[in-house]
Amino acid sequence: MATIVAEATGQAILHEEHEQSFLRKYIFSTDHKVIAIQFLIYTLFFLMIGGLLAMLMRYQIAWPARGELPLGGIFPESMVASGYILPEFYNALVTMHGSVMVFLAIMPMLVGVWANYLIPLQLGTHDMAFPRLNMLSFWAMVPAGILTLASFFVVGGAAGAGWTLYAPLSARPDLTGVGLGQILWLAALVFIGLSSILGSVNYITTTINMRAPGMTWMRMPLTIWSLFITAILALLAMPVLSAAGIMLIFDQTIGTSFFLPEGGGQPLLWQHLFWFFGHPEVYILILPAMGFTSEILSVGSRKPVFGYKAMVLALVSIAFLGFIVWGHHMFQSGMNPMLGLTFTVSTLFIAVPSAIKTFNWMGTMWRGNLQLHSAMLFAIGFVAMFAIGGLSGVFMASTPVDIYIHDTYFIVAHIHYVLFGGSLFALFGAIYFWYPKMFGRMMNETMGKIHFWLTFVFFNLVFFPMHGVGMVGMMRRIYDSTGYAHLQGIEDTNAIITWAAFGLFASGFLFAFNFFWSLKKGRKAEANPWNATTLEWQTPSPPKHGNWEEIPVVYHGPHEYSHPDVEDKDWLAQNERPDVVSPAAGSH
Amino acid sequence: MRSHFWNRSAALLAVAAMAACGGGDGGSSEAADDAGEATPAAAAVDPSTVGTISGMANFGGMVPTMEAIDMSAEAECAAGYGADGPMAQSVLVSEGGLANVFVYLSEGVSGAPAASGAATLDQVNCRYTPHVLGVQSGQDIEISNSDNLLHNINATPTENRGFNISQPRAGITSTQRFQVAEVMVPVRCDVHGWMQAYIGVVDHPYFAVTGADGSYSIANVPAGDYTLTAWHEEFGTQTANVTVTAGEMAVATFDYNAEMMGAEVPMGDALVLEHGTNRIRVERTQ
Amino acid sequence: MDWALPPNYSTFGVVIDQLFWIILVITGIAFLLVEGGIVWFCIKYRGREGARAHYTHGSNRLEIIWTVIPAIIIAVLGAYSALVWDDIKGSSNRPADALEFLVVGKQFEWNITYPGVDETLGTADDFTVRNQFHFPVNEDITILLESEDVIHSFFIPELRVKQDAVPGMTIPVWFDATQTGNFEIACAELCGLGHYYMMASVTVHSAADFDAWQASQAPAAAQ
Amino acid sequence: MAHAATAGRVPERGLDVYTQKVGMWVFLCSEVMFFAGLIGSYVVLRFGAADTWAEPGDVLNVPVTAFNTFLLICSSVTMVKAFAAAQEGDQRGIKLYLLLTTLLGATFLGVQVYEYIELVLHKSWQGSHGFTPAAGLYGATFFTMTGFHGFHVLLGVICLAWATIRAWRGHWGADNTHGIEVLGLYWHFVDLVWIILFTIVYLI
Amino acid sequence: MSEAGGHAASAADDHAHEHPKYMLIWLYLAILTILEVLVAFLAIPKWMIVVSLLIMAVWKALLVALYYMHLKFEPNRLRLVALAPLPAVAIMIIAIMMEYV
Repeated sequence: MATIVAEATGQAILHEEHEQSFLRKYIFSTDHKVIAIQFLIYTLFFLMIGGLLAMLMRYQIAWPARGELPLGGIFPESMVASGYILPEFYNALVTMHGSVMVFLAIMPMLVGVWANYLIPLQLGTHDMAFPRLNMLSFWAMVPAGILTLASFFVVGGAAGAGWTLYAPLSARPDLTGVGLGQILWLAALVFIGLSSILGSVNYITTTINMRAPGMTWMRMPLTIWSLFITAILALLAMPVLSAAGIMLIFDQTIGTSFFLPEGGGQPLLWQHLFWFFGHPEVYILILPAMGFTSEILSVGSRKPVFGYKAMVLALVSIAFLGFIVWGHHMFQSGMNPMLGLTFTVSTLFIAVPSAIKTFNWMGTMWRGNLQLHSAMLFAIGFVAMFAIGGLSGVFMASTPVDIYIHDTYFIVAHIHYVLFGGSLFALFGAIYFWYPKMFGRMMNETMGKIHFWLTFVFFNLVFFPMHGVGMVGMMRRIYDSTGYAHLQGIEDTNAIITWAAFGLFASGFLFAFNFFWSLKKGRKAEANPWNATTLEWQTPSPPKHGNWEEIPVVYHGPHEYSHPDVEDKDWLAQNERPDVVSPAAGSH
Repeated sequence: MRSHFWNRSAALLAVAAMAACGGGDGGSSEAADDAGEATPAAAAVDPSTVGTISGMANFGGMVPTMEAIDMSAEAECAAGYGADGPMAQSVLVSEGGLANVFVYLSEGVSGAPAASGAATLDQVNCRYTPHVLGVQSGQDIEISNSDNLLHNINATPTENRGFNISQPRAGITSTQRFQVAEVMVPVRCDVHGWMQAYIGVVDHPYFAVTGADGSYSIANVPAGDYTLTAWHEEFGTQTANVTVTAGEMAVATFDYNAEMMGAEVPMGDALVLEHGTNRIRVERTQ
Repeated sequence: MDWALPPNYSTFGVVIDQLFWIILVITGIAFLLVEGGIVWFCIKYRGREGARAHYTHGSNRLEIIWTVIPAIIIAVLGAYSALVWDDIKGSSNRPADALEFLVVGKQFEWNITYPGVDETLGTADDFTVRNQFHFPVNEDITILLESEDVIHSFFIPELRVKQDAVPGMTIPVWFDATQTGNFEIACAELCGLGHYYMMASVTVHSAADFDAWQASQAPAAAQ
Repeated sequence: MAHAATAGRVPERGLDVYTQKVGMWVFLCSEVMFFAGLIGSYVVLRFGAADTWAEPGDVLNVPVTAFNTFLLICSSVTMVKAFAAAQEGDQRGIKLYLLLTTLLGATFLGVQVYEYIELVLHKSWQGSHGFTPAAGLYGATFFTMTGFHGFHVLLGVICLAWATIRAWRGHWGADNTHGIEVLGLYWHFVDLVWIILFTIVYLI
Repeated sequence: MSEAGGHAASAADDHAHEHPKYMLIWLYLAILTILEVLVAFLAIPKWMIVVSLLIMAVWKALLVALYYMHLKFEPNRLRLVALAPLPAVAIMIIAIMMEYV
């Protein structure tokens, strides 16, 4: 019965296409593909904003005594005075760089863009389970973005208590001079939570109940697996952040004292709630990237994913472990040391599934026929950079070492290797890879390769030295390190990092140029430019409203490349009928 | 203790309202315009209708000894003081006169010229100069830093909107304003626990702060009967009635002695100086 | 451009540094293995006309190998880390007769209260000094860490000591310096606009020098 | 294995229930976590400062709230009755029970508003006049938890009112019960949360 | 993968079961509520009150979930979804409470 409804909806959707107004088609659209593109534009914009904040920050770190901020005059006196970035503005930069990147750029780009775009297409359904909720999940992000941008221009400036919003600093305006800015950011966070929960409900329901016939759990592309697991994490973690955020807003505004010790509240409670959300959030930010990488590596290597089941198991166990390791962010926080012991062990064990995944990616490349196009380069870059990020994580998982490196630049290096070298590399890869499906044109390969190499080199120049700076002992979120005796001698490193960061930011514009230039001038893409097997490539580029004339039937696993029984080509689409190709090919 | 909930809500609304009305008024660009408008009003004083109030804050008896301030961690500041080193400034007596008494007309003023010019608050050798400052509501306060190190300026009024800004290097300035009369607004630097200043905000220009010798003078006061209030950070407030006659000088004197130490001092948030540590602890009141 | 841990001056620092280098070696090997493998594969298996990839869905034996080996390494590392951690922070290992100091963080100062000549806190001869931490070498030191306003983090890089100071809590931290020297306390947790400026000097004295310094502070304490 | 699928294009086996119901259950999972965050904080804060809590009945009005709890339980039974009526195509039953549920929900809200007003205006707590969210952790947790529950009831009442209007238009019937069932799931969940809240906030 | 077949039949039909005894459950809930209020004011040790109240609360919650929310009559797969967040809830509360151990 449900099927009939689905089919009927599909027909209705196909019909609707011709009758929609511009507003319904492009602005308040319920088509998952349009919503994904809206998310893409939105997140690319905030990626740029986040990068810009980082550039200002890097200028200050490299030349704390120089002042003379280029274009410093355009900032109000409360941000930049006499060419000097003021410490309160620096704190706002630190805070909002982290917040914007995590909540408004990377997370919605991973989930909002790709879960929306890929889940119905790769599962073979007409649209999401709840298209109108889907639309709402985008439009809930809009006020979040507006509130965030507005918070810079209110009295007292934007939030300055770090993206982790540790109370009481975030709860008492008299201690920071930031009042409204903090509240606006928390309100934005509540909207983001709403968007994320609505999205997750959709992704989970669609994945569970609307897979095309034959699309069994073990035939789902790893992208879908990772997005599905991610949605579960978001579903269970985001509401806790919303609850905590609302309590923090109450502390700020109506005189409660949940996190204020002078009223009996507990600052550590905030940290527990935040990191109970925060650690799953870390996996929300990396799991989809792992999925894209698996997908692109498999297509680019012309090989099935090595150890598909192990990959799925690793995903599931990472997600599960993700809920029992949050305390490792709090080893030095005054938390009961006994809890520290438990969290050390659970944290270290996350290294195991991560190692499994890395080795399986290498296994996928092994004896492959590597097509080193831009998307593939970024996917390989992801594996290489994620390995570094994962390995540096072992240092901080070991509690005694964490005593020293906690809250130093070592942590900053680690998080950026995972979030930039990891998530963002995979995201660039995903954009190069699925761009032809989204817009019907290929992105320019030459520019793509230049973009990759610039990004790769500058990225490592920026973040690898940070390990060293962290070893020396440079604390995070330090406005001026030159006053400390133990930090003498790292000024040159900091200057190099900053120059490289400028380069990294600039190379982002090459990508942006390629992105928009290719919309008009890119080579026309056929339906399946990469000779890929998953369902989204078996429909026109870009797919019509409703995706399919008729729901496809799935006969094979997701990554059947170079199958020995298929001779005329090296791939076997998931919906190719086995009797048409070869009887043996359908066995897996 | 937590019942300031409604106050804070009101403050929040006020902040929100200010923000809604174009907020962000920390910028100095508007300051010049305000000063320009204010000047004609100040110039319009007719000498034939105004008089002067002047007098002394006298201190009798044993002068309490001021504690030494440990500035050793800020060599640059400590170098600015003589052999005795820096001392606390809460009671400064010179030849029987008590400095830093804020004297202002608290009753009887009807109508006043708008604020003109800017008051200045400088930070020199890890101290506020002046220690006690009077301003008119709405008047620009130009805060500047003469030390080449970090100071933050944390004003914690109860009626006005507070601010907490920093000036990491010498030469950085910031212009702030208080819109509502409030005696006194405490100002502190969180980096240097001993740094404390007080800003008296009144609705008119008839106020003064006693100088090192304890004398003060308020000029251009329209003829009439007034109540004069004197505020001191350790000795609380005293009042006196004065009658100002055009073209003449009225005299009002305030007497202080060591026994008055610890009197109730009207203030926004009560500041408790922990003796021996040079630390100021803010007690959130109401 | 000297990327190294600062010289170590404390007993705990020895094990922490040792653990750091052990992990660096292990992860270094893994790093070379992975990155080397990736580069090698990229060169060896780069796409050629007419080439065809090897069709495989994986190998259970390999999966088990690269699950078990990291798991064993991790388990050993975890057990060792847990032991060291308990040694350093476990409340049962707090030295009984340590010299105690009270350290209170506030925006943006460290105020250190000394126990005075009677070596106990909470007595009349206690005295408080701003931003100066003096203590004797080769003696168990316990600080009681508090905060007045927001969360700060007490960090002395050379002693490998770091602990957040949380308002509303008193957190004991103990260490033992092995050499005399001059260092700094840094604040490692964002605590507001003066965070970067929240530093205090640390002086590790010989026992005699410490007594002398304490005596020189006594007049101030008498007030 | 490619058999059954080809003919009817039946999606892969999911949870064996219709999509809207899956969606509501998934959404309720996130609601569980939201209230777990609030209740968890409450438990922890109360353990940390047990002496700042009043004995049950000292500040909060237990009889009135017990009556309110009873109202919510009644609204749950009318809700399932509405669903049962829909399954049987009993139009009169659908209208009657949906209307009753809406009214009971609205009454619950009314009583809660009355309770809040009484607390804020007429109770004194720890020396200060009025029991407000600023009245210590007790007041803060009380108003936050019951407030958010009340907010959920409000949303439920709005949806119920809308469903009732549709009932009068003959929207529901034996062939159209999903909406009522899904709304019912939400409504029972709100009831369930209240059962927990009533116990831990008012009685313990 | 063999799950693909034969699931059309398993699509739960709304009429698959008789209506549970809704009024009986309602009576249960009402009585338990009254009992709860009575127990709360009994002159017995606090811990006994707390334990018995919690048991009754969970009992009531289960009644609502099983009968009114039909979990008793739903397929196991759906019950799994309903139970999914509970481990997370337990872990969160237990771990935070360990601060007091």
